[in-house]
Amino acid sequence: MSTTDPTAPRAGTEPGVAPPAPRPTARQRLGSVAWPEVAAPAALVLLLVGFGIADPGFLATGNLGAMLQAAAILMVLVLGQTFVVATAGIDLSVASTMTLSAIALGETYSRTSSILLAVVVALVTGVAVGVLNGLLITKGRITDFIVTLGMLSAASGLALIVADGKPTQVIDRFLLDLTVRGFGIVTWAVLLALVLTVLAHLLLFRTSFGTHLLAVGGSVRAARASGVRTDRVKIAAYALSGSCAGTAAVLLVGRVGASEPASNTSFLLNSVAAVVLGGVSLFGGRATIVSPIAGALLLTALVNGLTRFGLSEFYQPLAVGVVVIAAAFLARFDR
Amino acid sequence: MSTTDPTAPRAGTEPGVAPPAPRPTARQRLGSVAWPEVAAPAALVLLLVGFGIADPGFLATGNLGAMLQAAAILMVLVLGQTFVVATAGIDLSVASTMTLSAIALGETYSRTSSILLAVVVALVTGVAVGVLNGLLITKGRITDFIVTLGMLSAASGLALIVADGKPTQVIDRFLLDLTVRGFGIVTWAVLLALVLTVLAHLLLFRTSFGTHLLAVGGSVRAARASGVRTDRVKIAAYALSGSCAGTAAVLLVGRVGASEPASNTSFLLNSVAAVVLGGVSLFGGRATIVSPIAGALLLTALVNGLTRFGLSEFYQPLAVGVVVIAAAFLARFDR
Amino acid sequence: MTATQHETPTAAPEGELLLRASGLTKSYGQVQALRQGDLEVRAGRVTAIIGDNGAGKSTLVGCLSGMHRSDGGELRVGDEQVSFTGPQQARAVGIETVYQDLALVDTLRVWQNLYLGREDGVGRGPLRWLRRGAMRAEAARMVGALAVNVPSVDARVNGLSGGQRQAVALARAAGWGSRIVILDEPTAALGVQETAKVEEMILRLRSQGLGLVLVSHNFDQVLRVADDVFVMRSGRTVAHRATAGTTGPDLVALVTGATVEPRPPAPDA
Amino acid sequence: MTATQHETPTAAPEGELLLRASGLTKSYGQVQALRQGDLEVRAGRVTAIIGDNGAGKSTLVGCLSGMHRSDGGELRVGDEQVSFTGPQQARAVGIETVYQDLALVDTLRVWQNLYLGREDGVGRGPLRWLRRGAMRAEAARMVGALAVNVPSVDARVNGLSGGQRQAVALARAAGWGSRIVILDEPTAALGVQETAKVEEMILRLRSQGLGLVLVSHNFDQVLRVADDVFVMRSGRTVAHRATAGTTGPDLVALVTGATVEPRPPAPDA
Amino acid sequence: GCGSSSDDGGSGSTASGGDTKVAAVIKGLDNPFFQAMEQGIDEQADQDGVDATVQAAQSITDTTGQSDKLTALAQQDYGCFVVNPISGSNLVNGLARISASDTPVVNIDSPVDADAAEEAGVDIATYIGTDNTEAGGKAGDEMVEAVSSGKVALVGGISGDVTSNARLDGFTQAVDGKLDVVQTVAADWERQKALTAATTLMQDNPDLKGFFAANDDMGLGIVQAVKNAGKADSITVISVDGNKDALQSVKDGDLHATVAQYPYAIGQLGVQACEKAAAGDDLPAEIVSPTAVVTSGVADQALAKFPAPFESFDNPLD
Ligand SMILES: Nc1ncnc2c1ncn2[C@@H]1O[C@H](COP(=O)(O)OP(=O)(O)OP(=O)(O)O)[C@@H](O)[C@H]1O
Ligand SMILES: Nc1ncnc2c1ncn2[C@@H]1O[C@H](COP(=O)(O)OP(=O)(O)OP(=O)(O)O)[C@@H](O)[C@H]1O
Ligand SMILES: O[C@@H]1[C@H](O)[C@H](O)CO[C@H]1O
Ligand SMILES: [Mg+2]
Ligand SMILES: [Mg+2]
Repeated sequence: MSTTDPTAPRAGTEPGVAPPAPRPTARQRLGSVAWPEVAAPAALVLLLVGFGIADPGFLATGNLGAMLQAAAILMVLVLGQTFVVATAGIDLSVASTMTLSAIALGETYSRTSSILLAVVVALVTGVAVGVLNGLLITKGRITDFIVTLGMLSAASGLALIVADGKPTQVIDRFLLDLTVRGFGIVTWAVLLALVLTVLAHLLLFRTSFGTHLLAVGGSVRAARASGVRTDRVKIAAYALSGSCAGTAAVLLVGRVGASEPASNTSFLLNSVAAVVLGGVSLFGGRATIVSPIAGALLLTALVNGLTRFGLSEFYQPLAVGVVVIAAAFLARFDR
Repeated sequence: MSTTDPTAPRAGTEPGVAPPAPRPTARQRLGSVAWPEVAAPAALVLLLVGFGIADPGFLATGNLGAMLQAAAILMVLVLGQTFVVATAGIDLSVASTMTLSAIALGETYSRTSSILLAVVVALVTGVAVGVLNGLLITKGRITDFIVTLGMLSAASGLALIVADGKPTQVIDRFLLDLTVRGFGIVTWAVLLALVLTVLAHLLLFRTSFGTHLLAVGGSVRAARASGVRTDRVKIAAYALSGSCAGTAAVLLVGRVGASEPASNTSFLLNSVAAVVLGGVSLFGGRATIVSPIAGALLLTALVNGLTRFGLSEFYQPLAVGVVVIAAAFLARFDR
Repeated sequence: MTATQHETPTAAPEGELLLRASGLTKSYGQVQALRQGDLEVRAGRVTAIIGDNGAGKSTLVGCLSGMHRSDGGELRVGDEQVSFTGPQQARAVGIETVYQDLALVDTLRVWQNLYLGREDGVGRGPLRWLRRGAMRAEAARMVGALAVNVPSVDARVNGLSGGQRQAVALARAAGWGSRIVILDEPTAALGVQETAKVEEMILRLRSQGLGLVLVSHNFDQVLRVADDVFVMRSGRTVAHRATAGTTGPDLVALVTGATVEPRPPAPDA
Repeated sequence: MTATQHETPTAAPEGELLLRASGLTKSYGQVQALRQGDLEVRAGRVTAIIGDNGAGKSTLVGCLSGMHRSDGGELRVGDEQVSFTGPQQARAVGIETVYQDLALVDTLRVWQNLYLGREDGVGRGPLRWLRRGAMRAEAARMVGALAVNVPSVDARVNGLSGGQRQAVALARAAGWGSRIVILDEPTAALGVQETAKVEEMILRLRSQGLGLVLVSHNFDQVLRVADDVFVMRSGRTVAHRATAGTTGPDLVALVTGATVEPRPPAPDA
Repeated sequence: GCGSSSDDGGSGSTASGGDTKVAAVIKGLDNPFFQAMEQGIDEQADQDGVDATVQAAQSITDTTGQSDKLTALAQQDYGCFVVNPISGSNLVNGLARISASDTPVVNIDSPVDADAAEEAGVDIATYIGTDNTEAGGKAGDEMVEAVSSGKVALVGGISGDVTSNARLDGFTQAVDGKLDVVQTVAADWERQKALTAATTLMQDNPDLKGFFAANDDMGLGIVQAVKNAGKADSITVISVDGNKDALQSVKDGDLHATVAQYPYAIGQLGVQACEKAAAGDDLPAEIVSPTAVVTSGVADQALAKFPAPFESFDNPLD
């Protein structure tokens, strides 16, 4: 890398005083982009072009809007999952937490008719579940896998209990508008997902919290030795994931017009798949935000395209499985 | 540990010639049993006693038989999952593979009416999926998590395609008898699960393959340096998991009298939960067979007991989640 | 934080007592790793700790650096008695440590490692906005101040050689206005040239008035670099010597216990 | 396999050439780690490899032990030209290696580590039935033969000290009728007593007629223990010396390149 | 024109039914009920020479996935949509856009929630389906007739599923005061889970007289459990759907009865309604598709006619 930088000291000269570091050049930055992180965006572009040639309507603004709309919930969940995976953890409870938050929203709304309060309760519920996950993992010293697996079950059980097993209609202009109105094909929901994506990117790369998150994922010991409060950082990552689940719940209720205690397992698997397709190492320490989001869009566009082609629904899980493995093959880690 | 052994050299004496090693005494063996590995059996006993006191019918032979019967499929799947987790991998495709194998059985049976052939095809299907997983992981150098996640989707898609989405009745005396006849409460299916458990235990602890499996889980590098063919061992572990899925498929079809392209997600989550409850480290290298089996029985007995108590179905996922986390808390890893 | 602060460690008069540990104890579950940890660190001097594997050297170091919480004993830094609950607190009083395993985050860049845990940013708390340009420039200066050859502060640590990593860890420890720098076996895995360079750095820091602690199995190195040496055996500090007038065989005898030593360390030579 | 076989390594007449590597090359992607690896190993002699960090020592060792597949060059063991595709093959011709990181499986017991990859069992193939009693007894004898103090062959390796682990790795390498034992920095992390014990073991193996290869940064140790020394620089073997008559400063000069050396190694001193 | 479905030529309602393209979005895909529904749609479309595309959700809980599929199809030039929504409102957003472009929507099987539809401006041309509460009630009546008194247990689909709840409610109302409902469990529409649950319930209640299952798949699992327990003579099992396997089981005397809902007919009617709607014809607001209790006496007939209804009914669309 550095050898392309003319101002860097030549290897071998010694004892070389390191020069004042220049801002990295565009070429340097490009050179340091790792292939795993480009695989998902590249595959997404390939897919869009391929489907677009086969079926020009696929790229019509209307359909692009439909895809973005379909992707919004997954995008928000993927942001949270990315934070957790960056710390070398995993959140298997994202989808259940979303369900629980949706129920919290529905119950609050049906009792108070205040959509604002209902949204707040949904978000608080998500954060609370996330914090509980984080506490069990750090203070309880139980592996993330089993904590969030247990929470997957517990949260969906709680959702059933609170909802008494029944869906609640949430017919509210504000919520419905979220997923319908906006700026052309960019509905409010999509806009929210995009804004959160930008914020997540800035959080990860421009704040000290982001650096600490990556440090914890890279090496808990080293991070701790450097004065990072590793437990807090982990808890924060799960809390972020929980808040993303809460936000996704708001979009979900807006989209389906009701809060339902049914589990949304496919969101879990898709969120993990998108993160891994996005080249985020499951071993932690290396992450981007853009690539997992591209992974989420890839999965969504794939199903949209297959649906448009009228491919029997039976072939869709097969196609998704093959694409996930193929994309991971492109993005496979060096280690 | 060794300090309780009077024949071991005292620490500090040097240069001490190690004595001819005696067979470990019973006390030594007991002392070397790690707590994580005892947690699941202990929790199982507690649960049986607790439920038994509250509801004596719970421990009646009839109900014990029903529980064993209900647990048989999960037990077989758990054996495969244990092998994979012992190598520090994970098989997220077990349940889908079982579904695909069941469909393969049903289709073969409905075309040839040969139950023998159908069972063979089911087993071969399971092994084939396992080997494919193993090859993608080792030769394709893709993480196990993503390979088996993709396979989860692909195998269930394939099952749908092959079955054309429809269940097939498989009314065969032999298969039906598996889950009904046998020795009292121990039906043939249960007996098979128990025999496989014993075989798995012997395979893991009494053959060189078992040692190699644990070595690969402990350290791939060290195992390779010691001349272990690590890729082959990993592939074999996934193949074993696949063959367990195939065997479980036979029991499943026998149990419900039909092959169905249903997704069976709960078998996946339960198999992982049982393995982790059984104190098998997700980091690999340490495993037992008995404890994960106890974990599987624990999960089954829990649902049986809750159903008998007439606890609302809504409370069951919550109870399962809480028990999983609580048991993991008892069994939490030292590292 | 300004650039100048990093470059000028608070100089103390040579020989001033910076830290004194007495009777520190520490157990890991059943294992009593540290039974009686004594140490003195003085400004402008290199204090070595020697002892066989498992003697408790790294455990003692861990108690000083805040990584471990000692079970008992007394630790004074300057005039104050302290008790650390984490590495941040040790850092706050000017104690920096280069751990045996370096404790660098492989996946982060050099400048990120140098600033880890004390990022320079606008605002407060975990959400403060990183001043990346300033940090990169300053990081280059910190690394440069030790006259070591690190390719670029933008390189990820996992791309560096053993010697280069050691240099980054040292630059981090030295560059923060620290008063005491602890090094746990810094040259165990290094070649001749790299070792020489690290020893050079140690002496440079000493000349800046810092107190240095050096854990090492290499007695030649200890005699070459250190001013004082503390000897540990089975969790106890069993001897304290000035290196002047001490020979390699003396150290071997002390470490293996061939000579009986009065336990309370002799006053500063 | 019988117990006696393990204890009697195939003795070769002292000085007989056991292994010769010439011009080995090896790249990791872009990095050419080994450009010209030359080495000779003789029976009853200790051959040292020295060189700075990144000089290619471990890469050369990897090519000899079958861990790496060399890209080019020639490797002869005895009279045969060989080309290894894995560690099993190197073992099969009698080359055993103690890696820099020891390559022990922490979660397995001592006897399992000693037998890993060549378990003694009834039957054939991966399903052969372990003769655990026999292996445990024999393992105790293998460890005992090196006169090292390992608590019990039933202990898990993660419970052992650094020196004890080194002993297990050495016992494994020595106990298999091997002709050549390669040790990559075996004492880097060890204390004085442990180091002395490892050196003792090396000399004992030498006296049994084995050929030993010792990679070390400790030149005193090299001069103390080795008979021959090969010097590596930037992936090349740049010198070959007998230790007799060579001094520490000579080695430093060779390693740092202060002296220019004729490249093709001089014939055996 | 952003956001409207007319972007790539979805020019909505063409006049003649003949060249109308019909898109159908139905529920789960791993259930024979929907297989029969799909078959009905395809065969009716073939017969009438219209072009029909059927898409289904990935599972019976995949509310958003189903909605995504509808939205994807809404971007293409279909002249009419047939929908069988997973929940009352999950398709409302997509349907709102379709209604906005004046493309007719026919609702089959599970109803779109009326309030949600009105709020979003969704215009449903007609609803074709069965009353699930009534279907449960018919099962309840049959159960009372078969066992007259004693304990029965109920096995529902996924906890909280509307269809399941309606059937269980209907059953409970019908047997109220006559039979003793000891317990209700959820078996997620799965055969294996129903079998396990039924086994446990029989252990706990040795004097159980009957099981009602919310669909045939679960009913067949329970039949298996009853046979395993050797209680085929003393326990009566009734379920809902009228799938082929279930009819066969009734014929064999294993399953006591199934309340056939004729998904095939529902699918056919959906396509017919679509053609009429696209042609601008008026449609009744609601078309009740036939249901029938199939017991062993009529199982042969029902099997012979499968998937079509075995009793003739008045098709208001013919
Ligand atoms: N995390 C731990 N858990 C349990 N025991 C430990 C732990 N860390 C160290 N020990 C034990 O404490 C004792 C002292 O260890 P320590 O690491 O302080 O020794 P050391 O003098 O640094 O040795 P070395 O020269 O090998 O680095 C040893 O017996 C060691 O096995
Ligand atoms: N797996 C690898 N991938 C890429 N480069 C490697 C790898 N292993 C070693 N290298 C590089 O190859 C070169 C030689 O490394 P090697 O480990 O052989 O050196 P060494 O002489 O053993 O050094 P040391 O004394 O530090 O152990 C170094 O530049 C190193 O960075
Ligand atoms: O109506 C259908 C069928 O009865 C099916 O068996 C399950 O889902 C319901 O909605
Ligand atoms: Mg140490
Ligand atoms: Mg090396």
